[in-house]
Amino acid sequence: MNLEFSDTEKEFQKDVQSWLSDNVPADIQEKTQNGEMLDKTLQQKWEQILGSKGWLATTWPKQYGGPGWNATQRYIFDVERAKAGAPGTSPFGVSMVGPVIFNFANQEQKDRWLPGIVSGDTLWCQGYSEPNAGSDLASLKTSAKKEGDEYIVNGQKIWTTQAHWADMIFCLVRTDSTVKKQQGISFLLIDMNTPGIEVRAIHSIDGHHHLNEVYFNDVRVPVENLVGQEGMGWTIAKFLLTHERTTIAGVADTKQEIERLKHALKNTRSGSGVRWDDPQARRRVAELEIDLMALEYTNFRTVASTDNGNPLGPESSGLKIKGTELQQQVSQAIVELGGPLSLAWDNKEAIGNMEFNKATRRYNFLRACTIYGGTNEIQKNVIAKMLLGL
Amino acid sequence: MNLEFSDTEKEFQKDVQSWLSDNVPADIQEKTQNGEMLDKTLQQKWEQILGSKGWLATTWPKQYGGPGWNATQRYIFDVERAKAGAPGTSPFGVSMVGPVIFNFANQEQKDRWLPGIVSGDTLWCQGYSEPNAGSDLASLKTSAKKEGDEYIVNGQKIWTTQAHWADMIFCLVRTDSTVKKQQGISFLLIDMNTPGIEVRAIHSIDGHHHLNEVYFNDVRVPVENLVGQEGMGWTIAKFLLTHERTTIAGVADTKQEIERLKHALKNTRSGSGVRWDDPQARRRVAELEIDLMALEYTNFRTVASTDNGNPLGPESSGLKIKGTELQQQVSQAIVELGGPLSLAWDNKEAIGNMEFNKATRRYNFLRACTIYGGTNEIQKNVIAKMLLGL
Amino acid sequence: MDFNLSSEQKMLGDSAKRYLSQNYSFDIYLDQIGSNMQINPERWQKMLDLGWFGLPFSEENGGFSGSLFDVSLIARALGEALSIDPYVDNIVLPGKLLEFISSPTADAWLKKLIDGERTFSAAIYDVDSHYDINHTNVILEDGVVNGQKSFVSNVGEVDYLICYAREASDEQPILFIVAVEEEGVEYKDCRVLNGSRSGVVTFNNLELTNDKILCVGSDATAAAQRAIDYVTVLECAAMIGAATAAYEKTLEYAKIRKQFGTHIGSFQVIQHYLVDMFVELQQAESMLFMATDKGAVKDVAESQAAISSCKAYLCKSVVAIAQQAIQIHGGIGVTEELDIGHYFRFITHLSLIHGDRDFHMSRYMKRTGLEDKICAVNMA
Amino acid sequence: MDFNLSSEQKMLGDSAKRYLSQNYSFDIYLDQIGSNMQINPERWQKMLDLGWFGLPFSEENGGFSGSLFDVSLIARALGEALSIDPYVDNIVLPGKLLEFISSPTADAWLKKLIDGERTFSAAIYDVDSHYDINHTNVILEDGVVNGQKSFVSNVGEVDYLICYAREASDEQPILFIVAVEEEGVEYKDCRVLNGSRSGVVTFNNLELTNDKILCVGSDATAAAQRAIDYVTVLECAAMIGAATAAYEKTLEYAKIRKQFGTHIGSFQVIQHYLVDMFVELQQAESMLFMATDKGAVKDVAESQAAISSCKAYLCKSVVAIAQQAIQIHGGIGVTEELDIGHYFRFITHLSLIHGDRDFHMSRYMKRTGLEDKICAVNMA
Repeated sequence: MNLEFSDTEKEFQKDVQSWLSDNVPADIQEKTQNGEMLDKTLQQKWEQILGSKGWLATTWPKQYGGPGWNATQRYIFDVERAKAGAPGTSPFGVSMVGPVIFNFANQEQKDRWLPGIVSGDTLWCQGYSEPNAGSDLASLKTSAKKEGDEYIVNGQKIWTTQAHWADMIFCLVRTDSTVKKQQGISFLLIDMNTPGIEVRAIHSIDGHHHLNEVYFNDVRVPVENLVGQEGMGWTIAKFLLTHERTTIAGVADTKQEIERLKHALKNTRSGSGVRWDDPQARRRVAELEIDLMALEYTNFRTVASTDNGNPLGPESSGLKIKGTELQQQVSQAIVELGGPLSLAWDNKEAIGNMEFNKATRRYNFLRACTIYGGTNEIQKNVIAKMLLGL
Repeated sequence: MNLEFSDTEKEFQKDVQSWLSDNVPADIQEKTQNGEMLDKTLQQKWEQILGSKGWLATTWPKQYGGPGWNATQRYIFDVERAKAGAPGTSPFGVSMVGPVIFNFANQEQKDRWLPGIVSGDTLWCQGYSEPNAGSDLASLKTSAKKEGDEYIVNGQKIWTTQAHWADMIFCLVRTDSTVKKQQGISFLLIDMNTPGIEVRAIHSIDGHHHLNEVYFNDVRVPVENLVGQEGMGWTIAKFLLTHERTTIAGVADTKQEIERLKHALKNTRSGSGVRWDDPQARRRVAELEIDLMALEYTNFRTVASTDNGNPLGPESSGLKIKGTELQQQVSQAIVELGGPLSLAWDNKEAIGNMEFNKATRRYNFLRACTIYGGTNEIQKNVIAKMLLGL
Repeated sequence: MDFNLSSEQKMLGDSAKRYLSQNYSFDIYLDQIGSNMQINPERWQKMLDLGWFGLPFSEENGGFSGSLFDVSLIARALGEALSIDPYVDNIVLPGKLLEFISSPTADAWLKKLIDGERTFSAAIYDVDSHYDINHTNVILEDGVVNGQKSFVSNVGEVDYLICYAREASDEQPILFIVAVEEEGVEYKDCRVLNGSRSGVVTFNNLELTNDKILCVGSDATAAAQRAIDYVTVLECAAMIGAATAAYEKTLEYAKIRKQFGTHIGSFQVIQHYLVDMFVELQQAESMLFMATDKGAVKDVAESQAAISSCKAYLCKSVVAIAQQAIQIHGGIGVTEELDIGHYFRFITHLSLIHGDRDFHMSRYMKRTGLEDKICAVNMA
Repeated sequence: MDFNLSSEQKMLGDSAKRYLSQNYSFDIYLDQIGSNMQINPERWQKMLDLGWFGLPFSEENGGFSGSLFDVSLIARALGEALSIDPYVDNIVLPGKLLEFISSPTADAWLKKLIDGERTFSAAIYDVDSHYDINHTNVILEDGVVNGQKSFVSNVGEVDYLICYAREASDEQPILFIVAVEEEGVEYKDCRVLNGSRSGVVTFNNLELTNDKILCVGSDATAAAQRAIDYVTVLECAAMIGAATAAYEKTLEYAKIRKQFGTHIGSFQVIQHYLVDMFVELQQAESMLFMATDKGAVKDVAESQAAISSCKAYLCKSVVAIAQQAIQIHGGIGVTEELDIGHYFRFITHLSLIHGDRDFHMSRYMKRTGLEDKICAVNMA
């Protein structure tokens, strides 16, 4: 047992800190620290800055343009990134379709798609869920019919985050409806500019536009955009679900949120004192800090076992559940401890304290985090079956 | 809406208070207030005192020896009884087999069994659960085979509270194994002194003997001890489950427990002050008080609708769930707020404070309250089906 | 005890529901939260016609002497319909302030309110009051008012403000009334969580003639406190109304939404979630009954303990119901196109005005002796 | 970082488990809780032979310089086996007291402890200390001690007590050692929650020669505090061990117990209960790893924050796991004949000694600046 960072890791940490302090644009930093959402321009600007440094596709092997970091380094980078007031990056290219491409695609496909992801130039989105296939993903109906050297895609995807920003979408489509439902699914890359694609906005309860419906009406996709073979879609989807992601627990950003809460409590006048004077508020902060510590050390275990080349231990199975619950709890605490200041919704100037003013949108947004990527209930079903043998 | 007690009810309350202050024996009061368990002699003594006053079978109609109280009066009595440091009464005769007898039995049976219950002279126990029929009661296997004018009973009951005290047991037995499992069940009254009955103690984790296994080995029961017809057992069991019981939430005793906790906090030295000085302790008391208030007013709604002759409203469905959860929470709070004083188990003299010393046994005992009478999980299944239509 | 509604109360509740089903809808709500207009003249007139403006006030003042429970039926129906028409904020709160001030001047203003002649908003809190109404830096000195009030409901749409301030000389609290259009009064506003608008009002050398001062000293504090306590119960009623709707819609959804080839309501975990919501809703409703009753008693400690215990309870349980309603809906629950997410915002909003859980827990403790110190010397 | 055990640590853990599986059982436990004998000579000797007595102590003192994590492996194995052999209470706690006093006299006593020549118990708390070790009314005045200590583990079976008291003259804390058989020492004991025995010791004009005084002043407090902090981590390890066993037994039971014609583990609600327990156990275990590491650092604020956060977390999560283990077992879970209920008592016991959740939450806050006041004057 050795729970300290090594000297090399501490050195790495300093390098990251120093680079971040020079390279996070002020406008991006300000919005992130206030808990505001970035628009496409700013989000992509930040990803391209990381891309040109070679720090965007942090999980990728060097041969594909990754920095060659281990899980500890990625964790350190993530914590420092959050501390520096820099936003997270979109997972769809870097964490999802990228690994699929370098694990399942042919050389031509790799050459064609990977560089745009590594540089941050190509934005991706994920076409999985459908109106009647949410938790029950395998029931999806969007069809891809082969005609010559094209697939003709018809159907509808929903909950497609950033579809309105994306250049490309990776889709699960049904290429064969005569076999068992999991077996007829394929994995297809589709250019969002192809005729027949329509994107309709869904507004989230934080008042922002993150999500979309994507309609496919006789959309013609070249067969060379199929990854792997027909029918391999479900295998690829499962691969992605178990693909190592040491940031799934959201430790870095939750840590930053708690710091933000403490900062807000200390800097918000209340009567003749400040909100920090309220002992119940501080006790609540303490409880969140300790809950975070449990999550953080569980995450460390996952990070360490990844770096030691071990398979993921059982401790990692609950990271998404506990991580999302804690994100919600922290966010709820900020809103509730802000009291009336948290009621603000679209004020330009601070009412009392901008951190509290902005907290409510995030609180609303985060109701989704126990739902997307497989609801926490589905996660529990899977753990019960896979790990507990029930 | 009128949430006050009427003048008549307040008058009644005074009468009850006055009678209790004269009639609760000191030894019983002391043990009850310390949270200690009564032995059979003391428990029966108290029930006989109530019996001779006519206040034991409080839910019964006057014609069978009940006091003719309405639900509000019963509620008032129960609160005052707990306040006076008097114990609750055993439910098996009064609340269970009694109503079964006066609803389903013939005149001869009524004449034979009811007087002993009303007076507190006959002690009953309940033979429902079996080793492989816990939550799934209908799977019970104990058989009663008719031979002439007797049933020959064979099998085993378990979790039989007070079987070691009881004169009589009422049993669900299988009289027909050829029909659907609910249909072959009958309701039989059995004298505990019949040869072939063996009672084995089960010790509970509070260190006391409440529960038993009861073995039946060719036990001969006269056919006149069958209530209703053969095969009516399941109907009778369901009748009992839905039988009005306005004390199921345990409000009166939980209220008293919270008072006991406050008393203990105020009277236990801690450093240079008392435990009451701890603001977290008082906040916890406040939370429990408010939770109790919600339960109490929900109970009032049930009491009032009973007295108005209405069927039980939906609000009553959760009384057992919330009531037992709160009993456990209050008990856990006492143990935890007592700190090291709650570790005591068999001390005769007080260590710091006897109320805290005795709290742990009750805490242990009360782990059972979300299990017996149908686990809270079963309760939720039933509500989901019956009330929510799921 | 009797928890049954009288026939008048049943009529009142039914008529409120009927009015809302005919005159309000989720589409109207969506328009309303997108606009700057919260006081819709047509619906305002209908509420006036229904007698709602007079209901909370005594007959001597031209009202209908409705009980707190009666008025709670309106608030509950509004909550159930997800209506943010500011009946509580712009009728009941300023009206109760005026009624509790209880002076000929205040009564005259109240009459205008009840008759719908003039509209009002209450300016009670400073930006740094948190929930302590006693704290204000709006100061009257030499006949001139300076300072800033925050959280003033729909200030851009009302004629008058009733404002809580204090005198420079002796720190005495005062309540004064002023026209929004008056010189020396400036405001800006923004949209808040439930979709309504909240203003920050700045007094910049506002000249205050004596006839504008409605009340001075502890009477002013008492009037403000009583008015806030009164509307706190109504907010609890609105929370229950909203939670009832959210629960029922979720139950309905669980019966029709299919996943894995079956209704999600057939999964045991979802069943237990729904039972928990249902049982919790019953408990919360019991607390509301308690608060509408005990919240109206004369004894201040008793009424405040009742109201605070109810609000504290609901801030936990009803908020949890709203969260669970979203979770069971899944993706659709976090979109603006479905009402469930809006019920969640509506409930969250109510949980944060006029005292949150911590504030009311603490006030409950103060009013019930749970803050009283023990004299250790007395111990054996 | 590396959470892997070294090969020595694996050996240590495995040997502890092997020893316990061969020498301890639920039946032995049941005998032990029914008897007055908690220190079983045969097992005591075996633990000595295994090197456990020396493990926590430095080589200079004749020990094996095991790390806090090493010792936690023993405590965890004991917890998993439901063993109440008082290794932590009667070896580690008094031993660490002596080691942290760090004087030739104390070292000499420690040697006797490590060699198994003499047995000890620590008398740290008064009946009204709650968890504040600084509070004591055991007073040394004119060479004579009077007063009463409580919660002294297995006092009836040990040779010596190490006692925390204070001097009458200058209120200075002291640690002294005294033979239980000495004149002026009386005790009575009772069974406590985990089945072991706890004593109340009364000093009645006990004459105390100077050689019995081990330590005076802030050093005495520091030694006592450090020893308690050390064993607090071991208790956390024992809680994790016990919770692991309770969880695993419950999972096993859910797979074989049939109701309604199927294993109860096939019900979704039971599945989610078990997943919650499992996930929570992983989190709690992570906190233990953290505390065994950070709890051993020099910086007192840092180590106490680490230890307190771990204990506070476990007092909530591990207790909940134990409660749920009973609930899933149903009736059989609340009987003395099955081990599940005993694991629950064992865990509850540990949650209440040397600081409960509130105590450790509060100490965590003190050590991490969450109690520091803000100077409002600094605000813009």
